[in-house]
Amino acid sequence: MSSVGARLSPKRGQYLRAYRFMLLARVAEEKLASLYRAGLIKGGVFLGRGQEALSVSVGLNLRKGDIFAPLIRDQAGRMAFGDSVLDTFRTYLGSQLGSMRGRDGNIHRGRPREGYYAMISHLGAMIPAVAGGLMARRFRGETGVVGATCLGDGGTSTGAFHEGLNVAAVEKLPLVVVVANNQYAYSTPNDRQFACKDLLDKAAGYGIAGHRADGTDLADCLRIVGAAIEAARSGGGPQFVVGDLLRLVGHGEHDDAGYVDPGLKSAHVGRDCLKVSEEFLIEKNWASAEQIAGWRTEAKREVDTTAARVQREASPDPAEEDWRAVSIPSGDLARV
Amino acid sequence: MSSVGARLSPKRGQYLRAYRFMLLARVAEEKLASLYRAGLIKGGVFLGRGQEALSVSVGLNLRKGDIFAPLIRDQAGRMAFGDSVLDTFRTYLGSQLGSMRGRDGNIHRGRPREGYYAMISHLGAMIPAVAGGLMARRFRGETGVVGATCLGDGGTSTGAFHEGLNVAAVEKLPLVVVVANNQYAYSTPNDRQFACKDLLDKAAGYGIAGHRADGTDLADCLRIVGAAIEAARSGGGPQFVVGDLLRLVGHGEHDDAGYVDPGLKSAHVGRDCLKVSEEFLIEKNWASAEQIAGWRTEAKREVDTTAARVQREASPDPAEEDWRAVSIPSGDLARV
Amino acid sequence: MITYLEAIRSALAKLLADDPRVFLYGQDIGSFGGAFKATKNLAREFPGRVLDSPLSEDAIIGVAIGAAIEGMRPIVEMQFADFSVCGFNQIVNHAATLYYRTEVPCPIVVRLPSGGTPGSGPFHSQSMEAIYAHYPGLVVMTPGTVEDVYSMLVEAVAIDDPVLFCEHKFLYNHLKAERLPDLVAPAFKARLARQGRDATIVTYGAMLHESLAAAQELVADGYEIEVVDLRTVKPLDTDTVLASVARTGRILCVSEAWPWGGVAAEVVARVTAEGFDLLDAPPQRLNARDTPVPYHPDLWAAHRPTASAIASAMQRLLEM
Amino acid sequence: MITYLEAIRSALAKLLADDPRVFLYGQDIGSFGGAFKATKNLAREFPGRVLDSPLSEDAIIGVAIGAAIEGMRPIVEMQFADFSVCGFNQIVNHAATLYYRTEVPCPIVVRLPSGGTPGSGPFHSQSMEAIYAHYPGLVVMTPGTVEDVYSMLVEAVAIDDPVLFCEHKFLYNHLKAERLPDLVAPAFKARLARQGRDATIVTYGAMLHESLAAAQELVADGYEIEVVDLRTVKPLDTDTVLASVARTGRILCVSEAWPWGGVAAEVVARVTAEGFDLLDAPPQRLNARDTPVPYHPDLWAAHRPTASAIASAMQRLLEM
Ligand SMILES: Cc1ncc(C[n+]2csc(CCOP(=O)(O)OP(=O)(O)O)c2C)c(N)n1
Ligand SMILES: Cc1ncc(C[n+]2csc(CCOP(=O)(O)OP(=O)(O)O)c2C)c(N)n1
Ligand SMILES: [Mg+2]
Ligand SMILES: [Mg+2]
Repeated sequence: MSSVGARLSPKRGQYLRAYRFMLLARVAEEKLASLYRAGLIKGGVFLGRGQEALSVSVGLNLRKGDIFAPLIRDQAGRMAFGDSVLDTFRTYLGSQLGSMRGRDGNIHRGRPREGYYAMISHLGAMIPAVAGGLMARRFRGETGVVGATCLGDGGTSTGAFHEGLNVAAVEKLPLVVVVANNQYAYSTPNDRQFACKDLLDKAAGYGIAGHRADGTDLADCLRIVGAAIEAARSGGGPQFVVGDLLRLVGHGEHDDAGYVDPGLKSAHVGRDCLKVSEEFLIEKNWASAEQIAGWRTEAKREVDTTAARVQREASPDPAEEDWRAVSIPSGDLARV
Repeated sequence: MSSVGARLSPKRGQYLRAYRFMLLARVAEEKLASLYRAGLIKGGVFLGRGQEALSVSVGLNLRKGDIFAPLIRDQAGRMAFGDSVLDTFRTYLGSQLGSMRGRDGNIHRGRPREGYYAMISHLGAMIPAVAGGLMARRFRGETGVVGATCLGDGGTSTGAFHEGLNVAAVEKLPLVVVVANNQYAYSTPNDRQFACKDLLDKAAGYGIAGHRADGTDLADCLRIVGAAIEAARSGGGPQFVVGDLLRLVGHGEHDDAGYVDPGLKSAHVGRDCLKVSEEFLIEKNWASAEQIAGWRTEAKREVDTTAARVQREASPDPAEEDWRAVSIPSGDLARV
Repeated sequence: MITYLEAIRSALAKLLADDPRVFLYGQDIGSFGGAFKATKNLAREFPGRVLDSPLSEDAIIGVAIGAAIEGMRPIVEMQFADFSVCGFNQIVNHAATLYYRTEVPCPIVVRLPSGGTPGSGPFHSQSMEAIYAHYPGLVVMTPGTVEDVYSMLVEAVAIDDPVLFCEHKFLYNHLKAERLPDLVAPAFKARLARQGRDATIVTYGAMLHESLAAAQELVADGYEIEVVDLRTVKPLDTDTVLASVARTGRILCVSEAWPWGGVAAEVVARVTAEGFDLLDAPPQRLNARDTPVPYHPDLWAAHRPTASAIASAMQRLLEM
Repeated sequence: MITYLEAIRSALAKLLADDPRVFLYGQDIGSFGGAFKATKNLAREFPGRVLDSPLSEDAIIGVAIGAAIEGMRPIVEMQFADFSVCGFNQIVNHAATLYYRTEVPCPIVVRLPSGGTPGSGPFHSQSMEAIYAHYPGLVVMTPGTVEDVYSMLVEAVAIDDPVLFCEHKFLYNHLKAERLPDLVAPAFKARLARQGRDATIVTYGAMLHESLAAAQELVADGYEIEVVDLRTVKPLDTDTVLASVARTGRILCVSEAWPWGGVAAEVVARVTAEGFDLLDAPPQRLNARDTPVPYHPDLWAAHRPTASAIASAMQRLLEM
């Protein structure tokens, strides 16, 4: 399928923008990994290495005013939707100045007011929430809005996925659910996760459209995800996209992923989408190896300065916390 | 499809046994309804009128040693699996002597030790439980065992349904899930419940076999459900059966079902499976109108005497209750 | 006369009429009007704003959360409180944490038809207020009067935080009032339901009426029992409780929920920590039995606190 | 030296070896050995009895319940306690009610990797013991020592009722013991972890160690603080707590769970109802703050009770 993607040549500008976000995400994640190894990030670091092409295609095809609920491995898509290197590092490092102010961290970040929902850990849970956001837009008469959310192969086994997708289908909402089938849920391979021949077989069960993308091929991802988002935007109801790829890193940085089948690594699905896109750029003469190297240096500079800057920022001060989980003015509650 | 069912003629003996259970269930439920109207049954009464053919086909095709987790509208299937008129009335009337001893009631009854699981209200919840029961049998090396459970169209929207069916598919368990699509979930019509063209479209999403039965035609139900159970028994993995029919009564006896589309009542799906089977018996000369009338009188006599007997039985005495939800000997817990 | 149930419907109608951000979502609440008819006619009166949902509690709550993020004021109905456990994750992990995590509030109201009625059994009788109150970020209201169920539901929608609205099924049609209130106490203040002198009963919901009946019974023995209606169990108005205990020196907490970690436990723990010196006798609790709610009406009546059970518990407390 | 985590693995190995009815089911517990390696090597040592599940908590618990009905002794692992809410309905409505409703017990063990660790945040840090303890029909164990986590897990499988086994992640690798116990106290008895005279701290889990450290701190001020380790919070061994309060007259309950209706509330409510006259000062509670568990290690450290926070709470209690 990637060949197809390659044949119908993608738009140069979009492809280049997408590549730059992929590169920035890759470089940022490499930095996060090193900070984790250095013990500077507590908890965990969860990377999207190898999944940038699919992820960026979601963020890039969405517009301002759309809703995006990214998941664990969407650094590239988040950035394409407007998230910054700065807030990424602030959130991972728990900075008071980050969008989560140290109260939540790593991938659990967002700015809901800007349509950028902050995931909770419980997989599948964001699907009905995005559906609800889209229902709100419809109540307000807004049209042409799309809501997209990402999930992994394991996430498709949750009740939340099923209920959320079904509700969206019944309401015919412009929801796009993109499943990154990276072959494993943590250590669990597809054959212990589901028994359908193909995850796309699930679409018919909800009465929604299904699309397959080659997750290792940026051109194909841009085209397929773009088409799905366009279909949702133009009233086609929920769209279900499955991208096949391989997680080229551990589940988290604590995990050496020793369980990954070597056969998959050497297979088409195991290709590094970043490398593939670089070869494509060069083959197309859209960029030279030197330019690409320059972009990487640029990205590295931005990431390193940002990381350094955030490490100098003050941690949240417990004494300054109001320790209140409700927004009700304290006055209204003698004691909670 | 019913015509097909009628063409391949069913086995006379099985058909007659099935009919007698349907009749007994129908008569028993009519009595339950009158006791409810008389204020003798508190809470609610939930009937399977119009669903007897599909339900009985499940109970009748199961064997001793199989597992059955019936649901709301399975009086006929319960009786075919071994439940009695006596325990039905004892449970509805909360008799101390019933299987639930007045602690639970109406359709929430069973004898788990005998493979007859007692449903909890939360729809979909019995599916993974039956799957677990089947895993236990497999651990013990028992083969040729089948587990069956019933559900409604609304129940397919629950996360429990999705997770349970998926787990059973991954484990390739001999589970048969029979969905009685009676067109409504309480008052909610199919088109507010799901958007797939056909509930059978869900089977492929789990990688399991799907079967359709005409829920108004006993012959078709016996054949299709029988084939599904046989397929599971012989190692075919989970089987998904959808029977189309109409609930010919309110959701509960409190409900006049005014919301039911008259068009459906007059359509094929709105046929009363009991009447249809009686016509079939007569057409086949397997029974005369007189015999059938006689069977009904017999059934009525059994039901009335049983109801009278149970009404004379003592209610549970609160003073006799130990009020303990755990089985740990009280001695072991100074105070719980 | 207006019933507790009609008061809920009136509040919903008023909310839909006054606030375009409000919509209702839940099973069978549209043209059917809901399992208890709390939304009767509302789908017709407010076209497109009273929506039937699939049989999917997790999605129902999730949808409400997303809509709230976008500025709506969703009111969702669980057909029975007992089924809210199927949407539990969305309530306690998504709605309850949103404001703390993102500064974006989550103004949803989850209506929970709660509590026992004869013959309802283990899965249609539960009182879940203690479960939800344990979680930070949630407001849990337990109105026990017609006036309160109306005014507190209106206030619940005004509040920016997720509100679990525990309306008691036993009161739906039994409880009647002359008319709807115009002036009402704020939802977070407990109310002195009966003045007394010898001891205080702290309670809420359907138990308010059992407690008032018990207090009345005890008049014959010459006792004047004060009754405090908590109205909202989280936040919990400890001050009003302490003020009553300061007058009476004795406290019995009555709740229909299960004992372990219930409302009564929380009230006793607060009163002893903050009002120890006010106490002339050990504070007592009376809850439902620690078993599932039984089906048979006789077992059910013995499972929950009743006026006479409350009266005898109070007798014992008064003799301490 | 054996760690708390290794003790869990040893108990699981012993159970698999001794009892053919035992099997393990959960996410990534097979060849991978589990997110925390509690089942490391067990899939190899016990082929076909340590099964990876799909990402489906509701189904995982449901499967365990069905297997238990058929006579097995399933032990399921939730990857984190926080995710057990996705199987909540099966736990509280199916497993917990089965014995009461049908007389058929439901001997499942649900392992809940519980409690906070630095940087784990709102969804990988929760302490859910109070939530499960509120429900009738469940046993809730909260082992705080290497010996207990081993012997109580073995006992949990022997018990015919559903057991929520709250193992504390903070102790997994920090806590070490010389060897596994042979003789152990029954799971339902609280333990006097430290003898004292001036006041009692009642606690469990990771807070046991913070409390012991606090008690040690207070020695400098000449105080002898008694520490009671509840070990199991439901059933709750009130007698042992009362016996200690009888000696000291003062009680502080310390829990990492949220305050409202938590273990501390239940303990205080019992002690005041049953041991009022033993008290020389108002019983106090110290819990985590009533907000989600924050991500940043500094916020986390201020959110949960620590040795120094416990020591100062005790100082205040001692001065009352
Ligand atoms: C409901 C729930 N259960 C368990 C977890 C723990 N968990 C976090 S990520 C993960 C694996 C997810 O696999 P997949 O959905 O394929 O996404 P991937 O990590 O492969 O991108 C698990 C089990 C969770 N987050 N939510
Ligand atoms: C999880 C859950 N939510 C809500 C209910 C309340 N309820 C009981 S039956 C019912 C309708 C069920 O419809 P369907 O599954 O089609 O079965 P039918 O009643 O039509 O046989 C509902 C909503 C429930 N039992 N479980
Ligand atoms: Mg995956
Ligand atoms: Mg139906």
